[in-house]
Amino acid sequence: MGHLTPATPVPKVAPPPAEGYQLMGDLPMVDQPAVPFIEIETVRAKEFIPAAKEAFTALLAEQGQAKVIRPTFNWAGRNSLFPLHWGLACCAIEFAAAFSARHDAERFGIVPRSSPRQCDLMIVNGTVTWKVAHKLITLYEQMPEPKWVIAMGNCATGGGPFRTAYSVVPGVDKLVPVDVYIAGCPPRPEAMIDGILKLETLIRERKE
Amino acid sequence: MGGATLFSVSDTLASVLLNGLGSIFPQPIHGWLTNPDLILGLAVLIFGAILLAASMINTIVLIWWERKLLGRFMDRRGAMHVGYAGLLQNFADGLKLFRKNTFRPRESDSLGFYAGPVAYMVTSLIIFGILPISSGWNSGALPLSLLLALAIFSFAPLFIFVSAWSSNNKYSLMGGMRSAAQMIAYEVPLLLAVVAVVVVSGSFDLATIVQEQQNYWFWGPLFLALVVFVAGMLAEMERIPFDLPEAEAELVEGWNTEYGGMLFAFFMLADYLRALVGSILVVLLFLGGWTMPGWVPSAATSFPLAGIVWFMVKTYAVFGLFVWIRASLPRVRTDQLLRIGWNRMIPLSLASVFLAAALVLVRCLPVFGCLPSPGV
Amino acid sequence: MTDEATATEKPSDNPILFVAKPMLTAARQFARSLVRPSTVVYPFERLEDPAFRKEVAVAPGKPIGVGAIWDNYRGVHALNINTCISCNLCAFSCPDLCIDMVNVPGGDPKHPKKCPQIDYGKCSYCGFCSDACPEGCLTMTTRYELSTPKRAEMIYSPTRLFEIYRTKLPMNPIRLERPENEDSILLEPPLCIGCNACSRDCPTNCITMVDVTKPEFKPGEKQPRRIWKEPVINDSDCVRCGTCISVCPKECLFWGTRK
Amino acid sequence: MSEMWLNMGPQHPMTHGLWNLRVKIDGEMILDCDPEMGYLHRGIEKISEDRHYNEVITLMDRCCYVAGLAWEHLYILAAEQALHVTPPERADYIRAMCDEFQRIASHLMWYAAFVQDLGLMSPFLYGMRDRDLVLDLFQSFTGARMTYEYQRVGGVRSDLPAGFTDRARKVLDWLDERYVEYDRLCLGSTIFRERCDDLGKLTARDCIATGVTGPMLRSAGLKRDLRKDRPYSIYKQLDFDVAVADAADVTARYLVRMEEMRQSSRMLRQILDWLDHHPGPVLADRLPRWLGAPYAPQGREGYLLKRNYPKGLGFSSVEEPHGEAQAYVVNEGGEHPYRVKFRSPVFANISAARHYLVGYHVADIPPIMGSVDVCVGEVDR
Amino acid sequence: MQPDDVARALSTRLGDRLLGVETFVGTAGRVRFRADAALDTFHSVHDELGFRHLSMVGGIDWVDHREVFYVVWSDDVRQYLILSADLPADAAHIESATPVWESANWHERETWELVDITFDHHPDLRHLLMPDGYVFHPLLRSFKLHEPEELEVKQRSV
Repeated sequence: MGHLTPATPVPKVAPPPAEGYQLMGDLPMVDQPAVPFIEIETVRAKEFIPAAKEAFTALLAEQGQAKVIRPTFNWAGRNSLFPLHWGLACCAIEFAAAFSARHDAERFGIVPRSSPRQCDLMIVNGTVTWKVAHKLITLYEQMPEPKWVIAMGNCATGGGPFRTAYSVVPGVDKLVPVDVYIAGCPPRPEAMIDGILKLETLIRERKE
Repeated sequence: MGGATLFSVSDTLASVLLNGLGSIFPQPIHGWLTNPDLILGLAVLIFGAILLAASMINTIVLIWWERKLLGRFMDRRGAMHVGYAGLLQNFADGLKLFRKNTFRPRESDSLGFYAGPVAYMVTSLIIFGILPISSGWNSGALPLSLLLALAIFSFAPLFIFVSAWSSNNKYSLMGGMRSAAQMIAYEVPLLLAVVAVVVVSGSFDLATIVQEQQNYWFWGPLFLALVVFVAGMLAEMERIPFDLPEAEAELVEGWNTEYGGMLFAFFMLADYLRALVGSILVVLLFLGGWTMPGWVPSAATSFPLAGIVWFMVKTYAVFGLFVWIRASLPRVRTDQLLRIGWNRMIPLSLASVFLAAALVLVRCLPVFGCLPSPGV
Repeated sequence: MTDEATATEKPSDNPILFVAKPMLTAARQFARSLVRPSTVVYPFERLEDPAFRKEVAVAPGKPIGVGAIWDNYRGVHALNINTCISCNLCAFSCPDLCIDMVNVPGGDPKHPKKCPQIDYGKCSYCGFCSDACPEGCLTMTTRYELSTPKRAEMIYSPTRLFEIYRTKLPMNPIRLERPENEDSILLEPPLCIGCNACSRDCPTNCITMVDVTKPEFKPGEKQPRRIWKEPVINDSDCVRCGTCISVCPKECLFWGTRK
Repeated sequence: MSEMWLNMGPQHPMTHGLWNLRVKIDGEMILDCDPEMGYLHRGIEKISEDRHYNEVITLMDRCCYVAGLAWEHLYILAAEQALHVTPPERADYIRAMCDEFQRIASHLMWYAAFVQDLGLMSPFLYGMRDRDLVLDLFQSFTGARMTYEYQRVGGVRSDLPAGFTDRARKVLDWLDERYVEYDRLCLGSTIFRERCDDLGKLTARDCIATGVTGPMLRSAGLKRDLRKDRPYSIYKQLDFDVAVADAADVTARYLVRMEEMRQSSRMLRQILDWLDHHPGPVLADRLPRWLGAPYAPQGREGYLLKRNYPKGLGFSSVEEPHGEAQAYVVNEGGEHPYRVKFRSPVFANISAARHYLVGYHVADIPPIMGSVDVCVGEVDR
Repeated sequence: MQPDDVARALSTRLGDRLLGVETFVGTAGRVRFRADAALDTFHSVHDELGFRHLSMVGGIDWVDHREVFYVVWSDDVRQYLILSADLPADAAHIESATPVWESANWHERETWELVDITFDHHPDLRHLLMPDGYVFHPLLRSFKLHEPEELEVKQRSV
């Protein structure tokens, strides 16, 4: 096991003297209550746990993670992207067409799930209005980490032909961080698959 | 039961290991290590590990099999880019879900939320310790193994309901309620259909039932019971057309709406474990288990691997039937499901019991035997 | 009311068939797709590949490529910088305002050439720009893969569009004919000051400045300050872009029908 | 279980779009419902006022994204009336052909979505697969799969490519076989009949009171089809029957839509024959400059006003795949329409949700709403 | 049915509150009526003329006044009829058509929301397309569209 890094001591900041405070020498000294031994040991044990955890993580980070663990999980993550099954506008039809017999996105392990809890990819397929914006953010927050967002089509990218309208969010990247933009109005199913493949190359180089 | 069983293999393995280890040490420790109880315990552990690995791998391959089959039914290819023909796809899915963030909705009940999936998974796994896969699979001389298997099998909806209730979601709750209703409706005909098998074979022991089918498989004479059993099994496995608890169209994902990450993987895996158990039960009860027409029984016993392979081929074929049904039928509604269960399935299963009794009485079983037996 | 109903008769319930009919149909499909499913294995097989289309079109019972003609697919644009005349028509016909005319590097630094730069985050691929292009230098190709991790990369400069032009992708062959009774640009002579702006900025050089005779002025009469030249527009060369109208300082050019 | 309100949407597999169905349930029974729309309101009517007449077409494709060409036709008819333009006959035929192919494509999309709601998995794939063939046809003459931008005021953008009609006939032959297969998968299955019969009943009287049109109205036994009753374009010349059923339930709607696809095939064969034998121009030749050609040169502001272009009102109504769509275009002499107003059939069909949902089970919501064929784009506009 | 027939049938009940029936190509005519005669017009069009199907309600903002129009359809004559009334811009309100045609409900909600025409005695006049609390009426001519302002782009935190 590597060296144990001590837990960072919490610096004790003396309270700033209040306005008009005067030191008075004749105040009686108050005895500090003695801390029981067991309590001290408990504190030490409590400190040990995060320290050990950190050391263990550091060990993994130094040796195993870079070569084995991270590539493995990246491989798994990029080969089974579950997009959220929801349709916003026109692109949703092409999104559905990508799972049809001809294009068959399931070849790459892409299976749409209806519940955001089970998804790791949100494909924003259509125009996002201000009315639906907070629901989109909720859905995004309900997805567990690690998660990705694809802005599919021009409406999600920047509002598209409707960006001047009073009710449209000019691009979903104003609401959630976007990883890949797919241009097209709407993009062909092949273009959508191509976007997901591009996201997979991003995940392959992921360093986290 | 002669020949080498899997349990005897692991027993031998354990004794060799412990004897070898014990020979290093001086007497008192040597005595402790070569204690027969310890050997037996280790043997059980090894046996369990083998079972666990076998069932897990089989389940994952089963998912692959379903995806590929469904793909062809739907005029597409299914998973094909991860590994050879997509064989590694499900391993990637599992690893990814393992890596995902684990979380719990704030308003949910902590104990039920975590314990539900685990218990669901465990009860599905336990059944594998009972099922004889081949004549040489385990010693499994439990006289009531069939009843035990079915009893454990019917635990699951309870845990589904617990996890559905504790995840504090309206959709989950409705899924859980449906699941409970479905369990009650389909447990009875399922058991009655099994009674027909028991009447004919005269035993509750799965291994004995299979050996009874050495000459003729039961699906010919007990066709009615087979139909009832398959329908009930579909309902128990919660697959289309009886997949109401997770009906995707109206209840978002049913009772696992709020589950993600590893807990969701538990659910997924346990679902397919149950599908595997269901297929295995169909094979055991109606399709002759590991017996093969034209095979001398002693040959199968002495070479269990061939029996296992033959058994798995049958199991996967039965599962293919389930996939076929899934590909071509819509799902039924709750009240229709219950009506089918109470009004049609139970009379049918009762009829099958009477039929089986009549068959036994008139001793005309070999007439209906679908496969001629060389032995008799 | 429903005497001649065409769809009223429901197929009779056949309890014997029960669930067999749909299952048999699915099984037939299963057998058919065992030979070759309809799937186009996308990154490896592409529908825009004519050879592949021919292959799948003849596959039994799979008319995948029958309807598809890809020549006039509206994908990403290709721009031939050399023939572009900077007439601005594409930018003005764009309903989404995604085309900017930007300077192209090279050429005369004082009068840089302007060519369209397209923002594919806004473009709706309607093809109005390529329809409007009088020289046929802005066309649409069959390329549709435009995904990128950065929003800024979706803006295609003229040079980048020219690179697409040089890859020789199949391009949209549709050329719209101009309407016969097109309006011409007319001149209101008294307003003209002969400033040469229209002639200088005309992308097709179809405006020539000709001398007009200077009228006799009576002494004391206010003499207009102008150059004694007037534009003459060659209608057959004119692409009707309207640049002259927009640059005219005195608003003496206007649309109209030439008698 | 006591009564509770359940929010189905905006993200819900049943909705097929972006809307929220609030249902009040007691156990599994529906007591009340309240659809909540507007999650996809993009202000198309407002944006249209800032665009010139041909540029509005790009919005029409996105307004109803499963029936883009039908909506283009709708808008073009109103705009042509407001602008006093007549298209050549061949363009009219091509538009009618677009309409009918679009009806097939839209109904195939409906079929796919509807059976998926019922839990049928493979027909979803079959429907989408066969829809792709129709989209291929569209792509071959418009250049896009879903957003066509094909029709123009005074005609259509370009003529059909060579060999198009043969390809179209091949696809029609293929589809005719598939309709039989679809019926086998759905009507042939007892479970389907048990689920869909007597479900989501909406009588003809209720239909008229709530403004429901299209296949839902025809499934209630009312034989109303604008193509017969108020023949626009060239529908007078075509020979076809109106698909009607009288059960007014989900099965009846299924039957009507399937029959409509067959009738569309029948019409298309007639149209394709006509197109084979009558070449000609596809864009009116005497067009005001700003309308026919897609040019929009500089200095365009106030162009038509300066020339005293006659004002006008345009009203059109077409039988869109979902029902009767209407457009109202006000031309005040500018190059932008002064006001564009659309009537979406699905808008009325959803507003009647209380009539056909209350009293059924929660599990019935997906098939009933599936049989309504929701397209949120045109509801919210 | 011709515009004259419509005018004859309506004038008995409406009198001078009927401002005229214009020819409108493709429909039976365009009835112009005074806003205070709304319910009478709806009733007579629905009951006497037999236009039982309301297709569309819409509003137009002519800057000095507003116009509300209704499109109705009759299954007997198989024709459309357009009803239209002018309302003053500062007090644009008209009687709701919901007692006559139930389908007017959502159409009137939408018209109120977008063009700011209030429908009196409407059972449920609240927002339909825009979120609750939206105070503007976007389809008024005074409401201008513009290019969206630049908002901050969200970045991934890790």
